[in-house]
Amino acid sequence: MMENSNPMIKITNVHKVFNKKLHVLCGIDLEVNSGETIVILGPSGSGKSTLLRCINLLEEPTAGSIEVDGTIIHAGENSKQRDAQILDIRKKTGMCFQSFNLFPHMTVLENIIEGPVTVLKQQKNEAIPYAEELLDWVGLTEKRDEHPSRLSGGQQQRVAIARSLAMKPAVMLFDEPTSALDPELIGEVVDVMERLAKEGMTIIAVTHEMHFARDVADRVLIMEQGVWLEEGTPEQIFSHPKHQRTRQFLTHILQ
Amino acid sequence: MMENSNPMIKITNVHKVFNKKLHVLCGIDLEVNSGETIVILGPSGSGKSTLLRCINLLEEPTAGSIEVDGTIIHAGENSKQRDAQILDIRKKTGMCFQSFNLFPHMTVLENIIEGPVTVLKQQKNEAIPYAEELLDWVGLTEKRDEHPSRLSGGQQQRVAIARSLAMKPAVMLFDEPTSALDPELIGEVVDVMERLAKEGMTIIAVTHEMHFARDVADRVLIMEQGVWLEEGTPEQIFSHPKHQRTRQFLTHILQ
Amino acid sequence: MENTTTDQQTPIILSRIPPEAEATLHGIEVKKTRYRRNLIIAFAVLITLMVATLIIIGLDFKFMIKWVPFILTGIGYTLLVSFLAISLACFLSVAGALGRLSLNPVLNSIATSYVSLVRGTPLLVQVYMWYIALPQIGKSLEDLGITGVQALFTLPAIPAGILALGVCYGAYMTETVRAGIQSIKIGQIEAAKALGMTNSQAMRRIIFPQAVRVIIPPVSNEFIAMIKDSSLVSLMGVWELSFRAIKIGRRHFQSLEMLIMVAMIYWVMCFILQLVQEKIETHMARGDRGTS
Amino acid sequence: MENTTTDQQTPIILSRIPPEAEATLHGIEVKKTRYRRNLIIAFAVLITLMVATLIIIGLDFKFMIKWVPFILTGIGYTLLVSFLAISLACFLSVAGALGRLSLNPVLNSIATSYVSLVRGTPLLVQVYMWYIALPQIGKSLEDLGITGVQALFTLPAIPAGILALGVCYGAYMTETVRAGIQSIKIGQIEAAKALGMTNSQAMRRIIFPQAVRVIIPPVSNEFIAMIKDSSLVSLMGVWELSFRAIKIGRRHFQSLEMLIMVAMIYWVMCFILQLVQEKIETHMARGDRGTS
Amino acid sequence: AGKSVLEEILGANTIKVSTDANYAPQSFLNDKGELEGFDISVAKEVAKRLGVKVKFITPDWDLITAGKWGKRWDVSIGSMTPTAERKNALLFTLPYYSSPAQFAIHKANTTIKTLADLTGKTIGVATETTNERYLQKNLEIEDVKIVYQDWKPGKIKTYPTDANHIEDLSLGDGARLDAIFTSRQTLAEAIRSGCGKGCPVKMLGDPTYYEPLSFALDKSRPNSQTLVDKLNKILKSMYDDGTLVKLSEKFYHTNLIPKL
Ligand SMILES: Nc1ncnc2c1ncn2[C@@H]1O[C@H](COP(=O)(O)OP(=O)(O)OP(=O)(O)O)[C@@H](O)[C@H]1O
Ligand SMILES: Nc1ncnc2c1ncn2[C@@H]1O[C@H](COP(=O)(O)OP(=O)(O)OP(=O)(O)O)[C@@H](O)[C@H]1O
Ligand SMILES: [Mg+2]
Ligand SMILES: [Mg+2]
Repeated sequence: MMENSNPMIKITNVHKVFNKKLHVLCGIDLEVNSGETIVILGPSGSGKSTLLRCINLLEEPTAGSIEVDGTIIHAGENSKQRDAQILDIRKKTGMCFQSFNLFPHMTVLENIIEGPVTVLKQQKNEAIPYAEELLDWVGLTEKRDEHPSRLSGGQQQRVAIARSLAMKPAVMLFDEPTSALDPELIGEVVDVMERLAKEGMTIIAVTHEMHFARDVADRVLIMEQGVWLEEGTPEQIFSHPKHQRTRQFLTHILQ
Repeated sequence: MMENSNPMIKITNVHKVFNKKLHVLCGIDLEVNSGETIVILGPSGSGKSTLLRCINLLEEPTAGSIEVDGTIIHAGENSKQRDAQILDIRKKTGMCFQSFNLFPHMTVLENIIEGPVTVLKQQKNEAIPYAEELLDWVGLTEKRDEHPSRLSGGQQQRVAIARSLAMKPAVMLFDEPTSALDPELIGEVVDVMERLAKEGMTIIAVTHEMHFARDVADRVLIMEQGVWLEEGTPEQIFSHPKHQRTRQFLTHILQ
Repeated sequence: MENTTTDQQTPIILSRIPPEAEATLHGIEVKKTRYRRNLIIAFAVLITLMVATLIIIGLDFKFMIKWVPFILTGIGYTLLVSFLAISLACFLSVAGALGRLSLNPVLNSIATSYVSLVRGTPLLVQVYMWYIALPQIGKSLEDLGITGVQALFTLPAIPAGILALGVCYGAYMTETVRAGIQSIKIGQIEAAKALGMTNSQAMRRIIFPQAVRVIIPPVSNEFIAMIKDSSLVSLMGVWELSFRAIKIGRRHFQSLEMLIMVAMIYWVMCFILQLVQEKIETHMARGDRGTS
Repeated sequence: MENTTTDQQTPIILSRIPPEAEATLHGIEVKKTRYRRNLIIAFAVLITLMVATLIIIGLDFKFMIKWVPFILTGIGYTLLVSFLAISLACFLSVAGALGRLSLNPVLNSIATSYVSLVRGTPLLVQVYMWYIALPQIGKSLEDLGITGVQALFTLPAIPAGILALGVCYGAYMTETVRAGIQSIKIGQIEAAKALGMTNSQAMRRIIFPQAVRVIIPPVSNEFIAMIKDSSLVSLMGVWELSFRAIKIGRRHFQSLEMLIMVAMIYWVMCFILQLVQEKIETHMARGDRGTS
Repeated sequence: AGKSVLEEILGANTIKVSTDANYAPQSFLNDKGELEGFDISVAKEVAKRLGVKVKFITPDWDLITAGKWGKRWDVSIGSMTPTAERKNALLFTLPYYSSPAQFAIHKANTTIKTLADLTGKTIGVATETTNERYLQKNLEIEDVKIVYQDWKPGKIKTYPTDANHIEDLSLGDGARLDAIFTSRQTLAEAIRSGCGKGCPVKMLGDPTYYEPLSFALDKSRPNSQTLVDKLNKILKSMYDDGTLVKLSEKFYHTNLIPKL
């Protein structure tokens, strides 16, 4: 596997302990290069979401360091610029949640320009053209002035992606973006993710969508009990898994 | 297809109109023989849940009649025994919901004996042995005294099935029993459903679990916009669908 | 059954509602109308009974009607005090809720003490504190050499009443606002943070606008309650509704009549406010569904 | 990174927490302890300030202390009235909520009128109605030939107070209970119905036991509020806390001292009740997670 | 049903007397927390002469003024002035004493020396008392000639009860009030033992009028007249044997009992 002197994301020996006892991440390392698409698989409770949330510091890692696009945060450090650094990393990372989490009191367009206007201090009329471009890109131009509650789950997730992209992030994180969706709506969201990957976005996705993992991902990692069980190209993982447990897990998932 | 003089369930020309306008079921007919396993497929919003809910009269049909195991209810009729008849049909039909709907304030065992004790007026100590048998059958003997919130989704759904079975129903209805479950937990629920079918229960299931539809069902029906689009054996439906729309829909579902 | 609809090529078009179904739908409509009619009859009977009771008690209606205009003159004070007090309470409750949720020990303890003290003592006592105790504090400060404080602290009755009511309701509403803020799903806060918002940006832009919808119904309940509690300023001699009613009642030894009258006035006010409240709530609910 | 853990054969065993992590965890602990300490300091400063204020006002503490035992004697009445009234209110609120949710027009309109009337009129007026108006109704009935009614309807002060408070709080709590019942997810009712339960079985066995958990916190808030409102029975000459404090205050023209004292007594009572309430709530929350 | 109130009292062997225990020295809680005062003693004496026990009921003044007492209490012995309006609802006995109405100012005040100096000042008074009606030049008491003052106060501030305005004046001269107007014996009690070490107020000028005070009965309760007659007879005997004067001296330190 590629060693890179300047990866987009560099996670070093990250531990996460909840409530003083629950050891969820046990020394995770991960490097992701610019433009790479990573898929993380693993049984429920293995710590996939926790890892994603550590990357944009929604959870503070208990030990280790996180580096995103040159900004580095060490666990347990108490420097003055730390808060600013955290915000900086968050601006550079877009995140899509399983439950979309659109802002229900705003229209679709307002959701998308919220980040640029409030966080990046852009003027509304500066922010709107790009927001419209993104809406067009996710295919929801005609929903511009609807409230999220009037959209289907798939449409909501696409708006959520556009909302993240409006911040022009360096990295996109997806945490099971399709698992709250009806089977027929999954396709439209995976499609958007695929186009995003093709356009060169750096992506880390936790998803059980086999099509995405097999055909779009550059690398697949399997997590179990807070450690990497196995990693490799989709070909390696799905066709020649090294581990007995990987094989077990995959048969589970692929029915 | 088999014509039977005395089917377990006989639905005749059922219509359901919501809010005076929304015509969700448009003249549905269905006969199910004792011991038959039926799977209903169809796009979101086509009326599958509404049909199941009409069968045990959680929704009152607007027109048509429902007959379950000899008890018949005609829409719009206002007879004196109607309420008793409705309760009668409900006692004869077990229903499993997508969201389990276990009673959170009761233990697993209390959930299961609730129906026999409250509805069938059995003594607690009469009801407990059978409840324990059922718990054993769904493989959850050791969870007997837990509260539902301590169980995984799959375990909850299995308890819900046991709860329905405790009423010794003639028919079991399943409304997407696995769609709220993590992929790894689906198997354990489908397994229970399969054993139930094997043991001769009459089953109507709305489910996207292809394995169940293909290998367990006796018949598969496709619903669209409140009417049957197509029906047949799994073999017919999955391998030689007659309708263009059926084919479209199935490719969607099977990725 | 196999051929029921499979030959139908366009099942997308909604089939027309069949006659049997029409009959059932009509039956439902008839039942609804009958229910509404019965409800109205029941209400009418109840109101008649109530009026009959008032007559049976032997109330002096002539006396009551004679004094209506005099008492209604006090409604201005009642509304003025209630309105200003609820405004103050809104302000204090937001500050209080932020304090209660704050990680700063000073703000947190101030907010907590405020809520505990005010909620734990009768409003009556608080009215006295603002009216009688505050000037005494002013006097003591003056004795310590700070001139002009006593005059400042010797509040007239109406400002003292507004402060007393506002501060008291602010404490109760603090808990409402806090609950409203906490009712916003954690996912919303995480989404805001993931965009890079600071805590205060997330509070202002995302949490608070959503919490307001949760808060408005209980707050309008509080306002309705305050209309009635504002009668406490009569203790300080403000000639509002209750004061006038009690005064006339005392003079003629017909307090019961006057109190029933003033109760009816309050009831009508509350009733109107409740209608307004329902309007606001349905309006907001509509916004929720996004049809703007 | 590729070989970090793939050679680890038993990832199921929780690895030990590494030293760096220990340090971070320790740091979090230290912060928490420091925060708690600061909070205690802040509270201590606040309490000192409050006491200082009371001293500055020039309160006559000797006078206050002298009368403490006499006033505390009234606590029995306060608790008796509050406790019986809240019991009545609980009963009425359950009946009221069922009425409000009922499809029977008579029950529904009675419950609706009850809530509207009682919530729309001041508690004070209701006290008058029970104390003064009810005997009048008795008298009128007696005039109509039903003997013995007047004596029956001429309630002593304490029963009248309990009725007034219980009926009033019952109306407010009706809405709480109704909200609690409506908060139970529709799925629960459907599951109960699917088992073949009648509406009343579903209500008794499934909905109500769950609603109770939602209802208990607001109801205990109401109880705390009632402790304070029970002072209204002093109007009818029940020698409870406020009655004693007010009379002594007036007699010596030192109302402020007496009011502050009685406020402190109420506050302590409320504080204790709040602690009890929190205990109950955490206890219930534990049950929720199923660790019984 | 035809029993007179007097017969009912004798039958029950108890007379129920309402009194508002808010007014020292008429009716108040003493240092033992028991009811005491001029009204209380008079009531006890009346009961003794009726040959029945006395039961005191201590409702708030506003409940007493609600009228419609029914059988809650038989008579109010609470220093009530028989004004014209009250006579519509109540029956009054003969007066049992008379009370002087008195202005007072803050102790520290040196500028107000006569009643006329109160021109334009803020005066505190309890609502719906004869004192308030007097200031409004709207007081009517049968058999009493009222002479109004020829100066005008600036602002009349009404309070729920007397104790409120006395406490308010005690805050300081001119803080909220310049003067107050109430009964002389209430003022005397405040100056003697109020506000910890005596309220800082002083009386101003002479009493402006004397008001008679009577027992009151509910007019709407049938067959009350015999009780009124009986009470009048008892009052006369208490006048005659000096009991009232003795009680007046005990509680008011002066004789407020008029010649019949
Ligand atoms: N805030 C928290 N406090 C305590 N424990 C937590 C917290 N968040 C997660 N956990 C625990 O950490 C473990 C890992 O959770 P995580 O959500 O990362 O798993 P996951 O791999 O994403 O699983 P899933 O596929 O179910 O989403 C679980 O045991 C979970 O209960
Ligand atoms: N109680 C109701 N009131 C009004 N409309 C309803 C109600 N229940 C269902 N509907 C409407 O009826 C239509 C069919 O709903 P139904 O739940 O039966 O579909 P479904 O086939 O089960 O879909 P899904 O796969 O999403 O569960 C939908 O348009 C839905 O909005
Ligand atoms: Mg997860
Ligand atoms: Mg459905």
